Amino acid sequence: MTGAGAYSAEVLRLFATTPGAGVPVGPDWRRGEASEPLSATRVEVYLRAEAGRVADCRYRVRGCPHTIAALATVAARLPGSSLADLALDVRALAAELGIPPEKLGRLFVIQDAVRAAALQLAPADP
Amino acid sequence: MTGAGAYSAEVLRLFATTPGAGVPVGPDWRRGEASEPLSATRVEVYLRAEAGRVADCRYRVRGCPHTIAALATVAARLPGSSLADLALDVRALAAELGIPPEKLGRLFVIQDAVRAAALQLAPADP
Amino acid sequence: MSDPVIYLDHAATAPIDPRVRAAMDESLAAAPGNPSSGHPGGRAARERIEAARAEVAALIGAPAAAIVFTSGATEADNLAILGAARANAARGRHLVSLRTEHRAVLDPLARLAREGFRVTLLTPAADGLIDPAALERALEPGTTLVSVMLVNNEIGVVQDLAAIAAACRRAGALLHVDAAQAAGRVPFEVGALDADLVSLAAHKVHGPVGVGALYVRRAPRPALEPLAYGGGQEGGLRPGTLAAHQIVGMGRAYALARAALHEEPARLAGLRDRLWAALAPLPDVHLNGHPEARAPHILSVSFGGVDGEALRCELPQLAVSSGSACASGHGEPSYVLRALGRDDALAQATLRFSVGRQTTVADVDAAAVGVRRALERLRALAPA
Amino acid sequence: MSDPVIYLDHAATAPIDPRVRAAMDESLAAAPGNPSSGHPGGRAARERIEAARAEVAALIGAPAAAIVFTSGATEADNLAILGAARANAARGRHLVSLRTEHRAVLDPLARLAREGFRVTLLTPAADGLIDPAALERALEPGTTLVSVMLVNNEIGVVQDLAAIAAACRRAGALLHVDAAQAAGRVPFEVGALDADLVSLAAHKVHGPVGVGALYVRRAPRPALEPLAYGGGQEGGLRPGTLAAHQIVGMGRAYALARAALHEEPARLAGLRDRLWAALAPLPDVHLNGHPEARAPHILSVSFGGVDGEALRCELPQLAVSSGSACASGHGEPSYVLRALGRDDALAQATLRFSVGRQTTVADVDAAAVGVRRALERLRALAPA
Ligand SMILES: Cc1ncc(COP(=O)(O)O)c(C=O)c1O
Ligand SMILES: Cc1ncc(COP(=O)(O)O)c(C=O)c1O
Repeated sequence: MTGAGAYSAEVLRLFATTPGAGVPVGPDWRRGEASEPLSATRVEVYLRAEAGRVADCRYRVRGCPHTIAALATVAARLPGSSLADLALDVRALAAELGIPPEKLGRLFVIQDAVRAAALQLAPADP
Repeated sequence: MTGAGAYSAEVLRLFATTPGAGVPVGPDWRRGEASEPLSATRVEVYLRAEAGRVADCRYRVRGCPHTIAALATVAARLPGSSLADLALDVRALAAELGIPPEKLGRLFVIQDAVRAAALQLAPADP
Repeated sequence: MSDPVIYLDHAATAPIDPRVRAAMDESLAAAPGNPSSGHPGGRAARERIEAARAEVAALIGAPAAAIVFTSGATEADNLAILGAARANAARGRHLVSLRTEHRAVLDPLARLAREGFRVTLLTPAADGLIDPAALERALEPGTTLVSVMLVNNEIGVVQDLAAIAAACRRAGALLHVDAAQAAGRVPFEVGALDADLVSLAAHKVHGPVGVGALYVRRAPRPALEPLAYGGGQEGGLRPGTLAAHQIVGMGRAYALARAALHEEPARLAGLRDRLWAALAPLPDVHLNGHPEARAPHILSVSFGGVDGEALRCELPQLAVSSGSACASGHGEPSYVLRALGRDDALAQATLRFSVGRQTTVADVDAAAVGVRRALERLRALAPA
Repeated sequence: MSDPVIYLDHAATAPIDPRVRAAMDESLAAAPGNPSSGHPGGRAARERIEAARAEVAALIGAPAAAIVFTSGATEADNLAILGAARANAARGRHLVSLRTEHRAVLDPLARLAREGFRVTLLTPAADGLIDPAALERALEPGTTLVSVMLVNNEIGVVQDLAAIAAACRRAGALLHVDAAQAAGRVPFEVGALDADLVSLAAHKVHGPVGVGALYVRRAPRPALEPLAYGGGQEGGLRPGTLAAHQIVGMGRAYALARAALHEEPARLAGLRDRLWAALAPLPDVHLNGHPEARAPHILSVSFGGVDGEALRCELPQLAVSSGSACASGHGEPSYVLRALGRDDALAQATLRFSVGRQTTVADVDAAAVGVRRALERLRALAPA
């Protein structure tokens, strides 16, 4: 029964604007997805790489405002990261956006989707 | 905790004016009294007789407004009654003044005091 | 949130009617007096309370003496259920109710189960209605109490209480009816309902929160154990200084509801139907509960393909309830919708729209537009 | 009764303060919302409730989280006594209290006695005070709960709760304190009081009837069984939609009482003493309760040689309570006064004068004149 009031202004802004959302077109993009059935959360991540680093990120998502805001944040920050080292600091992200501990699982869904996409770009360890 | 509102207008009038109350002076008066310890009700009745009938009645009372009103009513009505037949109709009086059944005992205190005074006037059956 | 809020959450609490508010304020401003006191202020408070009792009773066709004031429907439900079960424990220890009842019914039943009672909770059909024959089959010689709500607070379905009451009579079981959502919305009389105990709330029908009542049949009078003791008010069933202004508020709210009982429910049903007519054509939209046997003020709709929380967050101008949980995260999909077989994702993406006295056609039209836009945006954002 | 009424019955209910009334009306007029709802109206109601909780807590030096809102002191007393006794029944089944407690304490204790608990009711001294050593002697290894009120509602005596609390600690018993008459009249802090459970009422200190609170110590937290179930409000201890306007009223009343806590009790004590000074010289007039250990707002006086009902009837312009019964006749002399050894006749002819915020010197002077005249007339009417 909780509405917008339980979210921070930043979460609301990201939820309302969803920067980076959408399905990219072009041959270089790779797609990863993950989901969590209980909350019916579904995350789809598209990555493009240049020189072993993330060059760009797009996404689609069905999830709660926290999940959407977290994903938008991740998408904005990923460019520049090394494909070989794509660990998200899920707890830091939760703290930053005021995401309650009960929802940490949804951030791991984001992480899984990002990893799945990254795997397509850097198929195996050298 | 009940105040004046539980009494009828007639009871309140009699309580406020207590017609006939007081201690009479004169040699012909006879006194009777009765009491009821639980409610600390005390009734003192003074009667004067002429030709075997009540000529006049006075009283003093410590009791609730219902008792006081009933006694004032009795005092006003007694004159003219035959000393030989002084039965009060306690139930009719209670109904007339709206006295609750729980208080009937107090009306019998009045009856007892009247009888005690009457006994002094007409000491024994012939 | 700078837009004016469209309040479609009357089933949670209906805004107090200004006339009720005025009556309460007048009562608060009156000469002081504890209704148990004998002086004029006390007597006046008692008179106001008795006038309100008569008004509450009138709405449901009950004698005034059958109305016991409580602090709300929750307390009325508890007094009925804990009270009747415990007082009749020597006769039997089996209780029957539905999985779709309000927590104020289910939780005291769960408590009684811990006290050694046997509780049978029946699952209604997917449309929310219990088959009276199925209920009758659940009754046993030791069944002392059956509790079935008249109007379900989440989906608005109206149970067939005449048939249920008849079954209870045949089995010798008491019948408790939670009518918190029904009073003033669905005309009913306790005589025809043939219930022994009926719970009422003031604030669901534009009265104040914090006051309700339990109707207790006079003859035969069900044995009831009070929840609390002291003071002797309300025939010993409900102690504590009576809150005259609250009771006056309930009385006024019920009087207003009664005065409007022949037009207002139809008007509310019209608003509800108009809203549904606007939503039904959208893709993947599902009405919850029986399409006809329903109270006029509640419309519960599940939306496929979107997250419920995101949907509500996308509709900040819309004050509605959801079949589900909240940003705090420990919400679970509504147990009512799950009992009716809705899957978790749909149950979680459910909105309960509930209309009331101030609701206008413009309100429901704006709500429909808002929901349509929200669905479009969120579905566009979601993976295919 | 055409004379203006002199209201000296604040211990029965204290007229609502206009500022409290305004705050309640404002809350009622606010955007609607069930405090459990997530939309802005619901959140605003929740915020108002939490602000009020902090104000109630502040008056008694408690953390806000220790306050559980109830429908009044009666419910708080029942929740404390039934709740603590039942929840701790495995540890022991012996309870201790006083014969002079309020019915909202004695009646739940009587109920527990019927459930198999052993209840020891101690008789205070004739001045109304219990000797803490006598209380300590009554405690046994199986004593789980002691209930002693801070201020007696009939005679105003203030018990030595520090010593009583110490005795409870030594015996490992929980201490419940009914502070319905104390809050806002006698400064106290729950920390110093060292009580586990404290009952509070709003309407005794110019707040609304129908709302109260139970302070529940946080650490160690006493085990409590709720009276009712469902909804989960108030930490599961007290279910039901929270009545924001009522709670706001209580919060405001407690805030006002706190703001005045350093002058108002002294002013009230001055009025009480002035009244007593006017009555004491009259013949056969008896102060009830200890002459010093007393709350500032209550003065209980027994009048010899008159009937109590007649005395009150003679004083229609005076709104007071009596230690006794009523025109309906089934009244009995106050059990409190009888426990203290007053004979029936005196107990029956007792007036409880209780002053409050609006009471003036002129009020108590007029009351004293009225009483003197009434005594004169009734005594003149009585047999010698
Ligand atoms: C069907 C039903 N029963 C009981 C209640 C409880 O009402 P309250 O919380 O006001 O006591 C409600 C409302 O929440 C309800 O809808
Ligand atoms: C000491 C005491 N306890 C409890 C109560 C009960 O308060 P309420 O009837 O408002 O619940 C009162 C007032 O009547 C009281 O004076």
